[in-house]
Amino acid sequence: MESIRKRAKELLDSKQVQVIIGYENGTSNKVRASFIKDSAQVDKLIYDERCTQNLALYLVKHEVKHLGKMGIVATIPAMRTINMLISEEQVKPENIVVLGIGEDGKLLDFPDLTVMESFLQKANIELTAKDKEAIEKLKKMTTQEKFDYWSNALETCFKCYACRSACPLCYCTRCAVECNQPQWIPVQASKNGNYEWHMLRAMHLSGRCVSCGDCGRACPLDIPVHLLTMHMAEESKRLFGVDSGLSMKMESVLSNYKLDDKDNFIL
Amino acid sequence: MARIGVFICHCGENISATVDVVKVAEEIGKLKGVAHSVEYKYMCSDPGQNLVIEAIKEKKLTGVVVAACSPRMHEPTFRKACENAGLNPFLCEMANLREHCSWVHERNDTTTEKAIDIVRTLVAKVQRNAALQPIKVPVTKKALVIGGGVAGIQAALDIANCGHKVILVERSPSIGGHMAQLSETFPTLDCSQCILTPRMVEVAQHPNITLYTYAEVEGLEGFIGNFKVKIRKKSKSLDEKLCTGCGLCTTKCPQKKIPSEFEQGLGLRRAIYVPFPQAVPNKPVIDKENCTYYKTGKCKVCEVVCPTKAIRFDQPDEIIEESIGAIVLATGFEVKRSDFFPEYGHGKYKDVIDGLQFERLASASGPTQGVIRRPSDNEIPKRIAFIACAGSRDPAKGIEYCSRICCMYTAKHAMLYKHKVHEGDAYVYYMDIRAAGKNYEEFVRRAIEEDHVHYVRSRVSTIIERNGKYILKVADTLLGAQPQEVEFDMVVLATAGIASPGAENLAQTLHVSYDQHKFFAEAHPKLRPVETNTAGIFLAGACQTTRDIPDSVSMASGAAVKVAGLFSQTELTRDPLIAQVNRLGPPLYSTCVGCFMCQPVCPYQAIEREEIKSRDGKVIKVLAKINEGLCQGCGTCIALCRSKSIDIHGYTNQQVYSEVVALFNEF
Amino acid sequence: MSEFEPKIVAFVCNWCTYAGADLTGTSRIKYAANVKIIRFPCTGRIDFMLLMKAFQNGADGIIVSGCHPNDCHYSSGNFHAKRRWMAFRELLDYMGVDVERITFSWVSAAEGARWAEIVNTTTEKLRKLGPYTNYQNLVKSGIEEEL
Amino acid sequence: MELERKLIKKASLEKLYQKLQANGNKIFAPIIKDGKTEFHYNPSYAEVTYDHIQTIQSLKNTVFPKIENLVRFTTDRNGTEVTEVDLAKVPSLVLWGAHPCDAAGFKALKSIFMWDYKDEYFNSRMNKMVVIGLSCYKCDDNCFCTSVGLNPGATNGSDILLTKLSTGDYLAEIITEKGKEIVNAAAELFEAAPAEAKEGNLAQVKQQFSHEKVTKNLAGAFEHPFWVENSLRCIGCGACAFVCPACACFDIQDETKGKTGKRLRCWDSCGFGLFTIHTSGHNPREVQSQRWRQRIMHKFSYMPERNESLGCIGCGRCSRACPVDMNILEQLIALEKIQ
Repeated sequence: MESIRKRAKELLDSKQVQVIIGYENGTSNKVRASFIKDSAQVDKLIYDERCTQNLALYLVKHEVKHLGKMGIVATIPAMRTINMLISEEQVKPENIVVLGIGEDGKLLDFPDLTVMESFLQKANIELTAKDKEAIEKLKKMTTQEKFDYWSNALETCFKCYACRSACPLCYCTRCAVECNQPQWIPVQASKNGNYEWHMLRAMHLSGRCVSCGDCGRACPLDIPVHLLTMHMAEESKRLFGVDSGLSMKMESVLSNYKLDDKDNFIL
Repeated sequence: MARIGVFICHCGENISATVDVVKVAEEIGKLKGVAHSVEYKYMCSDPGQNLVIEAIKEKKLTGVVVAACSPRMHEPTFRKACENAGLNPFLCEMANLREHCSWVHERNDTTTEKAIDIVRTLVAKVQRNAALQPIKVPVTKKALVIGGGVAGIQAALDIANCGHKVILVERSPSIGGHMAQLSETFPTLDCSQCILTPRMVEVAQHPNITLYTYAEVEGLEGFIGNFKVKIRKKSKSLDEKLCTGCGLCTTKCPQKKIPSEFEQGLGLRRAIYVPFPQAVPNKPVIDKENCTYYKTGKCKVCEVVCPTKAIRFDQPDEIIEESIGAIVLATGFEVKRSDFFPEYGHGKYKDVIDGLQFERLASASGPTQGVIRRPSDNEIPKRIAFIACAGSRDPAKGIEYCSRICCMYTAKHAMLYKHKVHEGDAYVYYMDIRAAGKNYEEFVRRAIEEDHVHYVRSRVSTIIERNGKYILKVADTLLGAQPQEVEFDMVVLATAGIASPGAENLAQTLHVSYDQHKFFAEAHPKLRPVETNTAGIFLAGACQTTRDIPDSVSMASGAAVKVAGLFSQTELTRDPLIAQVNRLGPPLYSTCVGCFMCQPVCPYQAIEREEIKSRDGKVIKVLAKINEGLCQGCGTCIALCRSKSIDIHGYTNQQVYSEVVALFNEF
Repeated sequence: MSEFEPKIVAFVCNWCTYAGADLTGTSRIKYAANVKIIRFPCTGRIDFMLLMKAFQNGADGIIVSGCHPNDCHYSSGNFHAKRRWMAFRELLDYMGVDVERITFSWVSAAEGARWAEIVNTTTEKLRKLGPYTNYQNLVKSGIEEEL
Repeated sequence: MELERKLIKKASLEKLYQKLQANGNKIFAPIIKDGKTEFHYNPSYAEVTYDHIQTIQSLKNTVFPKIENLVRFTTDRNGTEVTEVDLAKVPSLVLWGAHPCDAAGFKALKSIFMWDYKDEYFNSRMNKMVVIGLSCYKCDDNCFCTSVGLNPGATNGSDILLTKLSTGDYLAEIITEKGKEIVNAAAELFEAAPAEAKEGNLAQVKQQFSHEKVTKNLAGAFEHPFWVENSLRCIGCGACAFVCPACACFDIQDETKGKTGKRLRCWDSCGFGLFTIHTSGHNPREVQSQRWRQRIMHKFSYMPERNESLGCIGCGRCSRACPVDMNILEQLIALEKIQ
């Protein structure tokens, strides 16, 4: 915690960055994103096990971006997100400084982003046991059980799009779900409309999702939507051998191909 | 509201025998937006087309659906008719009632219902069609000819003589190709090199032709009229400007025992060599794999003896980039070697050779100065057998096709043998004799009747070597005779012609399609034999399938005319069925977020970056932009774009979506 | 009761499968009338959501077909499509969509007979699977209270 | 109507529930499912719970459903034919166990839907609904009803308000004619009012700011840096609006299939980036701070001014639902103090 504050102060005082995106104490024992622009305020910054939000989300937010160069407190999923955002040209590497947090919660020293890349190559990017188990359980179901599970789980969704808003890789100005010429996804937050919306979201994140789990955490109705995107992340590893966000030059899974991609269903 | 005209064709009875066309017209007439729905015997006939034209004018139609045959057949016809009536041709669609319905189903209600569904789908689509204007692109009037055999030479000369610049790329150190290896040519028996070498020299001296030998095409970008080609000019280890072609180096090189490719392995060459005396250009190259200096770092004899100090051991490969407008592919063919035939000794019998090797033996400039000698002991063979269809027309060998040239060159070989070895016996074992060409049949008859070549209709099942003789197991099938063993001194296999090695790779580099045997595929087997499916790339000679010299030359001239025709225009008109990234007013400018994940998807590098700048020149946003000259309209980027910011004319999201809905719902 | 006749839509590319289906016609090979073709320039153009739109609108089955690998008219559209289907099919399966109802195939312009065979086997399979009531029920259940 | 007080025994409460159900009413009551307390339609009485502080979702979908079919239409070459929906078919609904804040939420909605234009869809549903409220005996630090003029035992908005007494029985306050009808129809279940005052059985919610002061401050705060400063972490989702009992934004879209179609009214949120976008591409609320400002302004400045009602009932749902801790109470306390 102290090391984060110290590093933040250095960066702000030396004007290497104009804002530090970190965590602070929020209400009701919650933590939340903090935007420190003045080094006198660095003592607001905290880090503990409650700090799970993927702060890389704010790197593409208009008001934050316009504050200037950004220092960001980044957990492993956030670091992977940063690589994805650089690969997808949403963030310029020269505009950010990463205050990486290792698995042990300690500040990592990244003199530049290539060091972060090499750290990620070796970092533990496995899903949590809980998420893994949930996905395995779903995969074991019959088609009918899976269909019932998802259509029922998604029925309550009222399309507040918290999952989309919380996702740092859902940065489109106009999401496909808002496209009404043609109306790809039914407008209504009905079983069908919700089912197709979440299918669309999972597909658009396949090969891109960094499995931070923020979409699921953001859902006010506790729908486990993160199990969709996380499954697609696992599949892109299995099918195409790609873990997203490990370098600043990720080749997007769905816009590249290999001649020897192996399918077992095309006649 | 839309005013769509629907025209349902009986196609004589091709459609109406199975589909109740009257009912289709009636049901489609009930749809929203349909102003006119009729059926007619032959829509593609003049009166049929006039029906369309009249209706467009009278009923002020805003779109047309012609329900007839496949759009691949008559879409251009009806779009033209619409244009003649003053309707934008892209407001016309075709519903495929013949190939996809009447010809594949029985006459019943289901078939008629399917026909109605098909037409309804297209009616829904055409309501969302947009009037489009053709795209004009400039033409670079410079051609690339790949392959310097007789076809490539002919194509290059013809194009150059039309006044256009030509780049001729040849993989080996000299142009000439297989024809330069031949002794005499059928059916006239004139000397191959005598007729070819003047053409080779003409190429070298032609002011419009740039010749790159020892070079290969490595990459191709762009599209018809506007290609960019990358050529690798392999290092010859020689300063060609200084070299006078004196040939001293090629006589002093200590590496003497390298089998000569030109002599088909029957002769030897040095590590620094000119493939053959009449080579163009007549300057040596160093074969790095066999050169002592390149292998051990010591030698440099050639450098020492060179009077003009032209040797350059450290010369790198050169990459040349050229802008061109059209390409002629003339990469030729190869023949199967005798090692392909286990039954004929697997290439181990020295005196069982292939036809090209025989050409070298018969050639006055060949390793034996034109005397037919056995490679094993240099003896003149007294009895020689020629086996036709060695590999060809043999599904078991994976070569189902006829190689086309073997019957004729086998007759020629037998004749040449008889002319050179008067007392010798020549036997030809054949399946059929295919001598379909001007003076070809007469040529074969001459071999049989005047030169007394023995033609035996038989498949040779095996060849066994015994005491320096070769025993062929044969059976005269015309006489119905029992298999017998016949003894020969030498055997010549008319091995199958196959695609040039590397043809597949080149096809993939150039985005040209090819057939199962790796021969390049023509755009249409009858009507577009010298074109490929890739606009601006043409075919000449044996790269499309094996063919003889007159056919190769005619095809080359044909391809040259295609190129010259293309170059006769200053601008090309292209179909505007291409992709587009949307543009909006500020502050959004586009729904495109500039993730550029579409860029690697595009096979044509058509997706570019556009910087949106504020008045003071600051970049506000970077957006994807489609280069309309490069885009070929595959639409892969559209399906990939997450924010639905790209769309493609002719197959817009609105169009395909409405088709899916209309297929299941009446409107 | 008459046999169930599935409604099938085929999304095919213009250069190979559409032309292949044309050849089925010119060869007068008969096949089931259940399949209706929608033409695309390339399999690369086929949006994955279109498959869902087909189910939403009442399709019982879908055929997606294009050029064989290496034969794409645009050289790589089918490879991109293949990856897309590989990922999408996993997602569909994970969400409980009956992937058996979607036939993916490569049919060249020369494979007229093969097209007929693919249509017939797909139709036969879907006759056995029956109508896709699961998805239709999903589509129907919308507004809580219909007035 | 004069407020009437009665007693209903714990056991009678169940009978009342069953009676209402037997009379053909749809009942919307809180139950615990998958560890979460939410209102569901027609649960069995055994499932009904009274122990929750607050449900995640508000109860507004009873009168303002997340999807409302406004009209049906068919359109073909002969023109378009519109079929109105039959509002007479709206079923009678008993909202069972709504907290006083939720009950008050309907007043806020009414001030919008029945303001300059009388929305018949809303009105029909409102008229067919009886609210049987339940005072709060528990609260958490997100609750702030007392700061917006309500309290854990407020009767405003309920037809009958129940308060659990120390005996385990319930005080029933009959507030409206609708409430009285129910009591009259089940008179045998109600007894004379108890002596015990309800105040001792209510949760203690401390008043944390003066909403009048906030409203006053907001009038001059449109350009205040507060908005940008305090909304940097807002991610622009619609969670707050969709769980809010008083948020009434909607979007009307047509969904068609072939010849038939429906005109649908679906929930929308001013927090969404595209909420105010014009066809031209111009967006009057271009950035999130402007949208956050709109949310607060609408509830605490525009509504009091135009609709004579606050747009907030202090239930704290938005604060609980927000994925990034945009706590409305914290911000309102700060807004009371800004210059």
